[in-house]
Amino acid sequence: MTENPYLPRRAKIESIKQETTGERIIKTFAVVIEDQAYRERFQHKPGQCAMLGINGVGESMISIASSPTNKEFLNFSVMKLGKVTSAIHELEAGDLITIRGPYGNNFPLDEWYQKNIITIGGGIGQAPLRSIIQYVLDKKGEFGGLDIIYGARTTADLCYREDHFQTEQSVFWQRRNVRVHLSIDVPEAGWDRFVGVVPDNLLRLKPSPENAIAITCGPPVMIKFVIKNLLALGFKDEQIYTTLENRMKCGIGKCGRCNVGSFYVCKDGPVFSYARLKNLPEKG
Amino acid sequence: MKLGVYICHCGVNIKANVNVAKLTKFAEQLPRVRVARDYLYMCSEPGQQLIKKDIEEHGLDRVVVAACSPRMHEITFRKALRSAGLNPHCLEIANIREQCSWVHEDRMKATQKAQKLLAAAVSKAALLEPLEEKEVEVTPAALVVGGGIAGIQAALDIADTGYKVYLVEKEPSIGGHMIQLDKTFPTLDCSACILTPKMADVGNHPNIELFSYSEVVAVKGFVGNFEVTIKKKPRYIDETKCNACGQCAQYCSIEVPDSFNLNLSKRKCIYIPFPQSVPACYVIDPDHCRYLLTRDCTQCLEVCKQGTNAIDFTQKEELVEVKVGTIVIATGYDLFDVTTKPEYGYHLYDNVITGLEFERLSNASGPTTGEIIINGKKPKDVVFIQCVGSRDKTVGNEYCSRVCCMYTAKQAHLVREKLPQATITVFYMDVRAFGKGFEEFYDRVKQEGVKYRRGNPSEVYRRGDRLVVKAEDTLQGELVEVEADLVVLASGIIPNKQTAQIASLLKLSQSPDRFLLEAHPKLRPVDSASDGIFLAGCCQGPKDIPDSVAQASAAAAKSLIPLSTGKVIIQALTSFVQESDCRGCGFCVEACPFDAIELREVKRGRRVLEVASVNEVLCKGCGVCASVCLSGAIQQKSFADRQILSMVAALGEEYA
Amino acid sequence: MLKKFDPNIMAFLCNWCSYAGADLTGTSHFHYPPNLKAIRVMCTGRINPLMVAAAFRHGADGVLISGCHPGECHYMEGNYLARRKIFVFRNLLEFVGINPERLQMSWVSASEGKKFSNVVKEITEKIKKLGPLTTFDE
Amino acid sequence: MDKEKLVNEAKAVFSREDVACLIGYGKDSIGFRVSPIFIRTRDEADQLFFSPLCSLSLVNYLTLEKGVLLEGNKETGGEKIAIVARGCDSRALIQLFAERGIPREQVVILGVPCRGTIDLKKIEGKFPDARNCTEVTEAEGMYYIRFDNESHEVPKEELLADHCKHCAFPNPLVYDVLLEDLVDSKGAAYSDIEEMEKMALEERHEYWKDKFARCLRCYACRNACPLCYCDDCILERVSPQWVNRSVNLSENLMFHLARSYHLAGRCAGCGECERVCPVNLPLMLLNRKLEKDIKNIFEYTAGSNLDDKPLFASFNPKDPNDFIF
Amino acid sequence: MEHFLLEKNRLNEFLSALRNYEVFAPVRKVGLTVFELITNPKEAMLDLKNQPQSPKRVIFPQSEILLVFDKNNAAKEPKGRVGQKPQVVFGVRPCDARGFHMLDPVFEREYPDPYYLQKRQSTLLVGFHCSEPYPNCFCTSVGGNPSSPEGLDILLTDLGEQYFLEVITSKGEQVAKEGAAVLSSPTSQQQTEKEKLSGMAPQKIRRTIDTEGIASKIEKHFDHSLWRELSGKCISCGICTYTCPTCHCFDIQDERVRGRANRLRIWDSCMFPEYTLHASGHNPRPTRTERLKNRMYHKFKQNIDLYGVPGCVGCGRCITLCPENVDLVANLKVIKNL
Repeated sequence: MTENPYLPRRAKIESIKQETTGERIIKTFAVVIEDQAYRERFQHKPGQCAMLGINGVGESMISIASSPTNKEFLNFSVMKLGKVTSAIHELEAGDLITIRGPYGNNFPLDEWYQKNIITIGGGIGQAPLRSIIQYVLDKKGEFGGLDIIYGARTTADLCYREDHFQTEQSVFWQRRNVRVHLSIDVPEAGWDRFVGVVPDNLLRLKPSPENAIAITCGPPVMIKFVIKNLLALGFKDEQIYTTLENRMKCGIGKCGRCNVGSFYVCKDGPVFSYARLKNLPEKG
Repeated sequence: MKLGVYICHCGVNIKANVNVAKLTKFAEQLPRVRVARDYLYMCSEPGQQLIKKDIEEHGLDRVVVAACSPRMHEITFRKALRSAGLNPHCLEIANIREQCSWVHEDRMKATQKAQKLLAAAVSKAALLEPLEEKEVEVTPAALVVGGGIAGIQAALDIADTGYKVYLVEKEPSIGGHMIQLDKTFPTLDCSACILTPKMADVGNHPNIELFSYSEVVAVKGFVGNFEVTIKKKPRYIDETKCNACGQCAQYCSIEVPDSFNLNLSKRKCIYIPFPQSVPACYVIDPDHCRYLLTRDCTQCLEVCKQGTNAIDFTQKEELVEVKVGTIVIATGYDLFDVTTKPEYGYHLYDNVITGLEFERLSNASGPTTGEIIINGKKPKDVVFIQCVGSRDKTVGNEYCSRVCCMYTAKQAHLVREKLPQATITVFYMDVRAFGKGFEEFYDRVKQEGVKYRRGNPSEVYRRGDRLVVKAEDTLQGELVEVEADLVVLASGIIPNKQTAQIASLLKLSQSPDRFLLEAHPKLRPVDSASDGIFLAGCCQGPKDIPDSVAQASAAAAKSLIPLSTGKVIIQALTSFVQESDCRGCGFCVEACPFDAIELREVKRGRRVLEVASVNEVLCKGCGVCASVCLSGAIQQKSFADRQILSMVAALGEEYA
Repeated sequence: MLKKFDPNIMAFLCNWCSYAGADLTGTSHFHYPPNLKAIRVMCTGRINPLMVAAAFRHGADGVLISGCHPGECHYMEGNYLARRKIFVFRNLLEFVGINPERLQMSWVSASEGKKFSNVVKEITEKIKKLGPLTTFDE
Repeated sequence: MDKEKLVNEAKAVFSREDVACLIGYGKDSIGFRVSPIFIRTRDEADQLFFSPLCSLSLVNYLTLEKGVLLEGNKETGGEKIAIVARGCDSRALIQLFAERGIPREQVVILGVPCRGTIDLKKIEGKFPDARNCTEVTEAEGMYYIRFDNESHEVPKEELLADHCKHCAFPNPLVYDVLLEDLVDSKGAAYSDIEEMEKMALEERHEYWKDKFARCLRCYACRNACPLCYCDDCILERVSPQWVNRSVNLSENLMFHLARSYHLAGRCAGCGECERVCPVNLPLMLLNRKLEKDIKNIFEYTAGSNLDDKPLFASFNPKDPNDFIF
Repeated sequence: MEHFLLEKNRLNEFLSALRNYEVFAPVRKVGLTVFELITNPKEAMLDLKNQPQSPKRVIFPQSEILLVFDKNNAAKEPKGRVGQKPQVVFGVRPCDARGFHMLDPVFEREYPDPYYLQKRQSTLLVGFHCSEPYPNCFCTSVGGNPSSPEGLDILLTDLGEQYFLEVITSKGEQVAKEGAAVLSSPTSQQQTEKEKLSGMAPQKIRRTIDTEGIASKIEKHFDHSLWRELSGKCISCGICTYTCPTCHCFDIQDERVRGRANRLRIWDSCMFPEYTLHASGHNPRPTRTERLKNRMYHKFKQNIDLYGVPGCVGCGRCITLCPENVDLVANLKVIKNL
């Protein structure tokens, strides 16, 4: 008989980092799959997700926030929202969690050789982008420039703050055309970077569409305006990518609920080029 | 989430019947538990230290103590948590002593039960939320409602401590019923003589603002921050000018029954209730004054113009707002209406009088200057009937009025003193002489030749020019008829007729006897169920003078607590509303015994909806609201549905 | 071998009267069967009959709700409100064929330690006679 | 009922009041079926009709989707909803008004005195092949049924919906327009409940076990109920989880105990829960059992008086006490 | 495949002969016909007219344990899933048999679902030629036929005193072998009779809709205001989806009662608002309009995209059982005429 796709594997939480202290708390978990065979089989690509779970509580589909180039552990940034994510937030380093996956499609990195990458993220939406950012940084020779545009409501809501600040200030990365553009929605004392919503920051920065790929992820309304602005900046449909998020239960295209048009986000997504997305009847 | 579990041996109290070692092992494997320890006395200093150390070292988020009842040491352990930097409400106690080791003999079964109790506590603990105990500032002033002895005492005690007191009395003078009394039992001091100095103190006290001839008409707010509206009735006399010279009354041509003397005499239409009135200020009876009714008499006005010119017919009813932190209710009592017992003939015969009427009759300042004269004659045979309107189901008063036995004895004594030849008979059901010096006084009166006959008279009727009291003497077992020319009915005490009104004004409850209900009959006898409102004197139930004074001082002391600390702590176990779940049906508003919930408008999309909103200061944390909410929107902190359900689920599992 | 039926009884006790009364039972060392396990609530008025149903579903064979005597509620009327709800819910239980005796209510004051132990004994006996509640087994 | 009068009154409502939508009954295209229809303009009112086939209650549409209909008609700007309401519906409306589920002034009630309605399952069972132009009228205890050029007479008792048999409130208790003369009402009768009560406890247990085991938990009973209108039903929440998602006897029983308890002192007796049930659960027995007890013991009738305090937010010191130790 | 004849009065013997199987058949329970495991052939209710629920639940139960958690919360597959006795479902309507055909690719493709597939593979479907369709049947409009053997292993046709028994699959052949003792060969006359009945069957279907081009219409008019009108009556209950032979949506929940902790899958319904509700509170399908539209989209567009056929077998249950008369066929016609 074939393998039971619902059977999760145990993974150990190596470390936990609380990313945000705002209204919505986000923690990033570094986990390592216990079973060696499964660990080796678990080969993900940027953009993919996995089912994290706690036996007896439930499962939740979470984007993988680390790059496959990181062989030590997998990162998951989890926002405390429902029953399962709340329970995950209660866990401590050393605790066990369950995992199955990886699920879904991924960014077509092979097609992006030597292209300039622009990531445009908002809030927890930076999690799947972090996977590709780390990947591009690790394989810098394969890509052109990297512009990381990221914003949150307040500084307390910014994820991966230290990472971003470090990259921003690093002369090493500046020389290699890696730029970080952070923003917050409302002014705060001591913030000398952009204040305003992410789509506005994008318009201000005016990245060139030439030889570029723009990837955006964030709240639905942000994505909507980012795409609008990208098109206004001259990006073609095929140059724009986003990841969708729907409620999921099975992760394997059977339970039905995550469909967008005729696609299941869990298995046919979450990555959609705008060329594909714009033909879908529902847009979340 | 990291939990610590602490299991107490309580010497041998728990250990003897519960396998503590097994319980500790069991605790270790419960979900989220990081540390589980047992100790000889968890409540001891080293025991608490154990908990504190773990909180600091392991970074525990929640603590479960399995020990004695939370009613014993919840506060102790909360303090320990607080001192270790953990919110004191992150504590759950499993009661394995009072409700386990002490009540079960089978050690194995007791241990099994302890496991369940512990598992339930652990599962609830994981869901506990840190709670804040909020504080509100207190207005440093008190309101005392009622200017009888209780109100006077409470007002003086509070004012003497240095706080502002607003004293509201509905009559033109303070003094209450006590000022009407002659002598007091059992010591026979003159009532007015001991009261008037206190009344004068009230009048002169810099911290007391007296609102006589006034009523409280509205109370808003809550403990620490009440807003009170007082209605001042017009006296038609300027209080600041009147020097009580009395000229006006001499010129006033209208005479009306004197209510202070229970209508046994007359007074003028412009009057001072009694000579020692406080404030010492005249008042015009608006129901009879010719000027006010028909404007055809200005006698008093004219004479006063020549003096202090205090009369002011332009006075209007006035509403005054005051802010206070606490309220003492001392609205006193009314007398039982003896006409509801027609068999005693009060309404037919002039020589059937009430106890209070006797007081005026016997009082040197009364209508007869203290001589006991009825219908122009000194009575030869006097009969007292006790328990008129008390302990009487037929009139709906099952309670004992507590003062009638003794005031009857006192009055019998006064009759004996003033009419040495008279025969005196007292009809009684039981003589309740329970107070200090009471029994001795009762003995003395009996020895003075007062005849006590046990029996409840059935009828008082006229035979010739005399009255006959008919009763069954239940000791002798015979029907007796006693002739009398004065019958005194020891009318009982009933709640002030305005009690229901006061209760609804202040959201207080009444007990079945219609007196105001105290928060707890034993432990909180002067508190009302509403925080910051205290009860003194007969509004809470029949009392004699010393009891009223004692309760008044107690109420004053209680009401001084928030005033002197300057803040009140709002207990943390209040209800709270998850607004997005609330459908605004108002069931909780209707169910709340404390009117602590109101509906508030919020916008949801295009619609303006109402949602419930809890006033945490008024909320007492009973959780009644949460149980009537259909959408689960209103919950009680630390007793939320999910927390209670988690305990239910844990108690339902079987543990090895 | 048939296991002897040892009923699981859950109780909801109000903090001020019945929980205190149960504590007094302990301090007085009156014994009662260990089948009953108490959950403390501030007032019986807090209890939603659905908690009773939940107790049955989670394995209770019987449920006791105990509070202050009428007129003695710490919160003035919580026990009256509880009584009405529990009365209706008992009727509902009976109507769907669950013996209403499985849901008991008592008034136990803080001073009635003896009464509490008697109530527990009596309810335990009753539930033992009724046998396990199997309706919610599935 | 006289269709013309209904239509004219409905049109008059549109002329008189600021109505965004009128919810009434319309004939469905097939068989005996009647559908709720939503009339938005005066002219559409011609589609309205009323007959003994109108067994469904329309009141739940007032609160559906957070009262979406109440948001008014963006085109016409109307703010009120008009609704055709029978006796039981009017009770539901009173209860809704009392619970502030919807403001009275936002509803225009076209009251219909009701002689009882037909159980669709019964009439479809009798005439499964009826397709077109079905029409049912009532006279003297008989239903006169016409369809596909056939006509039949059936005694009323055979087709009457069960909950209508015991109806004590055939006349609307609240209305703005009364569409017909009031009809006689019989007063409450609970013979069915009393029968059930006579059964042995075990017998009743078996009866309900069999029933509840069939429940699909489709939530139609809840969704059709005019008084189940929480945006987010607590019985579907996961924290606290009163009822698990599993569909089995235990969870189904939890669900139905909770559902009927939540309707105690609130159920208007419209019978929707029972009518919509795809597995024929006699849910009105539960509702009516509670209604009966509450009426007899607490002298309380849901949806009869706007000013009544909620049943469980009030008490009488003399409430039954003899079941308590 | 082979044809047999089964005397009606020997049907019970035939069923009894299937002792190696667990036999599911329609039984009458509390006024309702449902498919259940029978122990006595006499329990079977062969009234095909009254099946408000399809036999879907025999293979895809409404609640099914996926995983069992032990004391240490380790996940295990439930016992008894492997090595089950083979099952026979007796009395299946041809439309419902096609329903399984619709479910198969969902559970087979990409991530094969062992729970469904094991049961599916060990279950044999014995169907009946449907001679008396429901008033709301429209199977012929969605590629079905009242006498279609599609999805069945054995098809019976009622000839009055006998059943004409057609073996459709090799699985069916096995059953025919086990019951061979009570089977005989049909005469050619009976063969003709059977064919005549099959030929007549489609005419008995009274509701029809030409589904040609519906998919593109749904897509084209996805944002049309008409959807709002179509969904006005809907009360968001789960009747249409729970009685549908092709609906397969499910929820996965961990439940813990009395120490028993399981991960279950439980039917879910796209008609419920919670179905797509994000934990954040955002709901991509917040109203009945989006949900009803999605259901029709799924059945008549997505299913065609994914599997080449509409995800509907025309059994008509969703129409018959809808308490508010939301009529799929009528709605399709509205869309079609846009």
